[in-house]
Amino acid sequence: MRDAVARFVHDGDTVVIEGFTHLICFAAGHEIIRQRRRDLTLARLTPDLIYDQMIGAGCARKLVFSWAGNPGVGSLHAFRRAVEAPGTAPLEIEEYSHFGMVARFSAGAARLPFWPLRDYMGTDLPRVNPRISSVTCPYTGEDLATVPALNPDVTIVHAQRADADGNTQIWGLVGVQREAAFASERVIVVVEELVDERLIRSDPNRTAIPGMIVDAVVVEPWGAHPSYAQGYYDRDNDFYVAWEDISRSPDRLTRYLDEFVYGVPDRAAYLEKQPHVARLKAKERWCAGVNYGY
Amino acid sequence: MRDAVARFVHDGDTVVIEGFTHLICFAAGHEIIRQRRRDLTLARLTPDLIYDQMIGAGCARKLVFSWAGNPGVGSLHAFRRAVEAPGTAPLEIEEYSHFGMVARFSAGAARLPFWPLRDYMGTDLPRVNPRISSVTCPYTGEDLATVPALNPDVTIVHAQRADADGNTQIWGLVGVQREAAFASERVIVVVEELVDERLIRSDPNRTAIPGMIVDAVVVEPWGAHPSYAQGYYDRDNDFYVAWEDISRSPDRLTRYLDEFVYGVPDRAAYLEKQPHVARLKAKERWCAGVNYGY
Amino acid sequence: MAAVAARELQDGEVVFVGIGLPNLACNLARATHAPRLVLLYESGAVGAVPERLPVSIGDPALVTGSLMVCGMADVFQCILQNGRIEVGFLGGAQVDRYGNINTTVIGPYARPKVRLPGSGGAAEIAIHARRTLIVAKLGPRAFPERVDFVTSPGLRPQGRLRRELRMPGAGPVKVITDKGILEADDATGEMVLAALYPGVSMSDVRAGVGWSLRCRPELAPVAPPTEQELRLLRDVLDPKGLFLKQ
Amino acid sequence: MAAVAARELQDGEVVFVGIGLPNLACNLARATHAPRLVLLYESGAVGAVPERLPVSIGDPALVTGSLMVCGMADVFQCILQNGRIEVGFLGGAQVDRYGNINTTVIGPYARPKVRLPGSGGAAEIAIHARRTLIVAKLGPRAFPERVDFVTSPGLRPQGRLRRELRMPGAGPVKVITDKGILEADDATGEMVLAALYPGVSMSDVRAGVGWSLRCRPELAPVAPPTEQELRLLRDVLDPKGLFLKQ
Repeated sequence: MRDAVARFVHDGDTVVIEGFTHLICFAAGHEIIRQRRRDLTLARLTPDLIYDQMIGAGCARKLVFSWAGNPGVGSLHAFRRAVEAPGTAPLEIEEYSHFGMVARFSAGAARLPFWPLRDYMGTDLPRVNPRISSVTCPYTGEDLATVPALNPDVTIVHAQRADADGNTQIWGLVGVQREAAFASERVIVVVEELVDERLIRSDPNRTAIPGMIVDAVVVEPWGAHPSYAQGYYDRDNDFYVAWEDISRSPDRLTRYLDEFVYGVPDRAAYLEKQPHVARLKAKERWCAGVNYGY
Repeated sequence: MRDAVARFVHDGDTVVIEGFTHLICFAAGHEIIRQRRRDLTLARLTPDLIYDQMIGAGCARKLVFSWAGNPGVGSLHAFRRAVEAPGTAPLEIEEYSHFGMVARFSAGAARLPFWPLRDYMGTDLPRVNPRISSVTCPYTGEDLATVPALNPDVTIVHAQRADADGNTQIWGLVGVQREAAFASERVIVVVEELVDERLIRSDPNRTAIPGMIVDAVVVEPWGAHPSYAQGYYDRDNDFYVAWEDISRSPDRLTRYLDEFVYGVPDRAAYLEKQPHVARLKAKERWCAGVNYGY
Repeated sequence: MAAVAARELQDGEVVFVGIGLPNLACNLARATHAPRLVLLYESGAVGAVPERLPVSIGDPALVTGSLMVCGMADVFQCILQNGRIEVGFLGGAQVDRYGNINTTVIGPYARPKVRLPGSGGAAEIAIHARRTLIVAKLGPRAFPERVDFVTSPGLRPQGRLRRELRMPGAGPVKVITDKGILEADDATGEMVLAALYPGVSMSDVRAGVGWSLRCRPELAPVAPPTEQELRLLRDVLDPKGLFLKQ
Repeated sequence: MAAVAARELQDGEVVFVGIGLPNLACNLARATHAPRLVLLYESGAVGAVPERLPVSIGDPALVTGSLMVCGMADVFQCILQNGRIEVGFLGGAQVDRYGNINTTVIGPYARPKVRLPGSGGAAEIAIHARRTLIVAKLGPRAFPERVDFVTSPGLRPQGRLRRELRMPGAGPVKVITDKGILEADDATGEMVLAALYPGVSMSDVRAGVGWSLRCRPELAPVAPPTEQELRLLRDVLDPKGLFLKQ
């Protein structure tokens, strides 16, 4: 992870760590904080705790998003402080709805400059975000909303498994990980398990991201904690609840980062400090395979 | 199948039987021929033998397509006759490239009136198909090609398995079946196996088409023959080769239809007449399952 | 509120579910009169049958045993924009006279007093779902005459008809509150009081609404939650009271 | 032709493969100098390792054991239009002086003498692949000065530079024929003779080209197929001679 971040994540980059609740790569976010990257444009549908931590750590210049809350709990207070009292640590924001962000990644993945969608009529969002525009259909003459493509410098995708070439398989919620990866100039895949190419090849319909677009594969078990990995471990909801309190106070946030991010060299050390996460290990609910013969 | 076609396929409809080489529902095509549907607009990337048969049987008024050949073998002669010597049985054509057809289904599935793509520069296709148009990007000012949405009246999708509500799972080549189904007003799913809802629910990432968009589920083992179903049976290449000769002669084509389509009441009878297809039964190449636990 | 919201759902409908009370309402409806309700979450889980109370719309319990998991591009393009969602649930910090919802910001956008999470999928649900149900507790701050920011458009966005703005869905047909039910007036698009919960007076409701609330000529009675509904909610669906306390 | 085409492929490249000779060439390259060549078929199979000679680009043998199977929307949007294809193979009934290809129609479009299959994915491969290789047998009808219909644009489509038309790929850099290799002239975009197979004379080639073919000042030698290449092609890759006979 250290090498992948050192090599592929630079100051000033547009960085995407995607994953909708599921498979959010906290391990990568922490490494970016540890390497003290600055002036990043952070883009994600739901900034979640990981971007709140990165904002709190001073990595971010700008946030591109569609829903900035602590899912099921409350607020992201580092984000709120930066927006509500911008004197201390100004944070530029660029705001869409989920559909708009999904469309931005879809356009990026297809290398089109824009994406059309039926959205935003009657909302105030285009008023505060001039990048939401419109286009006239050449067939019907009707106006459709548009959003511009989002092509990140680097996208980090957490997944259950990949082979050494980065052929990556994901199940459970898939969010916009595939679109974000295809839209990106560089892609880092972080996996729970590195597997033999033969396992990937035994079920090719399960592959979400082909190795041809992947620049680095990092093996980091439990790398999504306190987010989760279907089939591997559950979400650490207690930590999401605790974040409400930690993030409310800049001091407590700093102490958290000192202890769990700056204070550890890597993910293994982070996990050693909290053996109780073992309780989150997933139960077994295996599906059957299918026949690829002919 | 008889009821599903009687109820959901009408004279004059735009009909899509999709499947790229894989899972082409010949059973549905034959039933449409048997019920003597007329004036159909047939749309598909690759008309393949099934539309050649439907053209030969007089079902089609128009063909919308992107590659009209006998894959790996040669020509579709009923199609060629209708286009090269249109006096006898005129067939209107509307022609795209594969990307254009895929984009038309994508627009249809998203219920957008058009889809933008970087294509057709320097080709003669827009000259002969005025529906290929262009749009100006509101951000970059560049012109992009567009194709109009394709929203069929009815789409027929063959699949390995579905539950009684039409929740449908496909593996192997998936083509544009999902987009065509979502684009359609009505959807008929034809499956090799009807399975318990619990099997579908055991591996939800494998589901390609949700029951909420499906109007009828038909169980028709070997319903794709001479096309194939991964994990069930191989393509009957001998028949594809034989079609070159059958379709060359209107008489031979008529005799084929008389014997294998009009001459049988249903798919079971069609299969009884050719017991040798049993040789195509798939070998076993099962993949392992994955864990959906948490 | 959960029991009242559940009764609004018809068997077999496709519902875009939010977390919290909407989720409770949908699962209560599934357990009672609407066993074939299809629950769809913006995270991509379709036909979810959560074995525990999901704490977020991305909970793994929504995946295990669901009918389909698809990407979010499919959720928004092929399902929502495609017109397949019959009911959408929305809530918000502010709901106004015309059912506009604000989940973005209290105060000016550039200098917010309180920065809220933003739209998520709410803007497009409000536009595309065939009808939406708003669930919110009454209060003069929560129900101002005009919201500070229109995140999710209601019945007269920017003073115009939804049809003129080419919005496919009918918009918020009802607001289910903790004291009664508001309904959209067909002619004006204004939210008017349509039903009171047992033991609630009209002035209780008016005290929680920041505009001069009109009433239907006859208020419909609302039956209190049944024994079965209460048992399911308290013992089965939310035994820890995570969302019922709201 | 298959052996010569195989030598054009570099290890690790991503190749958009067509059926027939291109497929043979790619699998020959994989079996010899380019084991990490990634074969991609428009049907959606990525990293295919067919255990038998596929008879179509939708053959099940391309799926079993492949690295990924994706939908065709992904193939064309996220892979081809995304700029990920390094080499595309094209063939056609007619190839002209500037590498334009016709697979649509001989004669006028509305009244065809011969109706050919049409583009399939060829138009977009010709536009997007970083470079394309054309494989075709020489003959005056197959190599006219101008094709009857431009299905897949070459180096001077409609008399303009590819760059002016905003075409991302370099277009057809080589035409591999049964007698020699034509290459695109950098300055004019015209196909010129660059190499002759052993035992073939310049006039043999000129007889199979419908325009006055120019030559490079020095023709490169083409080594005949090696024993290993022939053995692989005849015994392993196409033992029934399905495509080699062409």
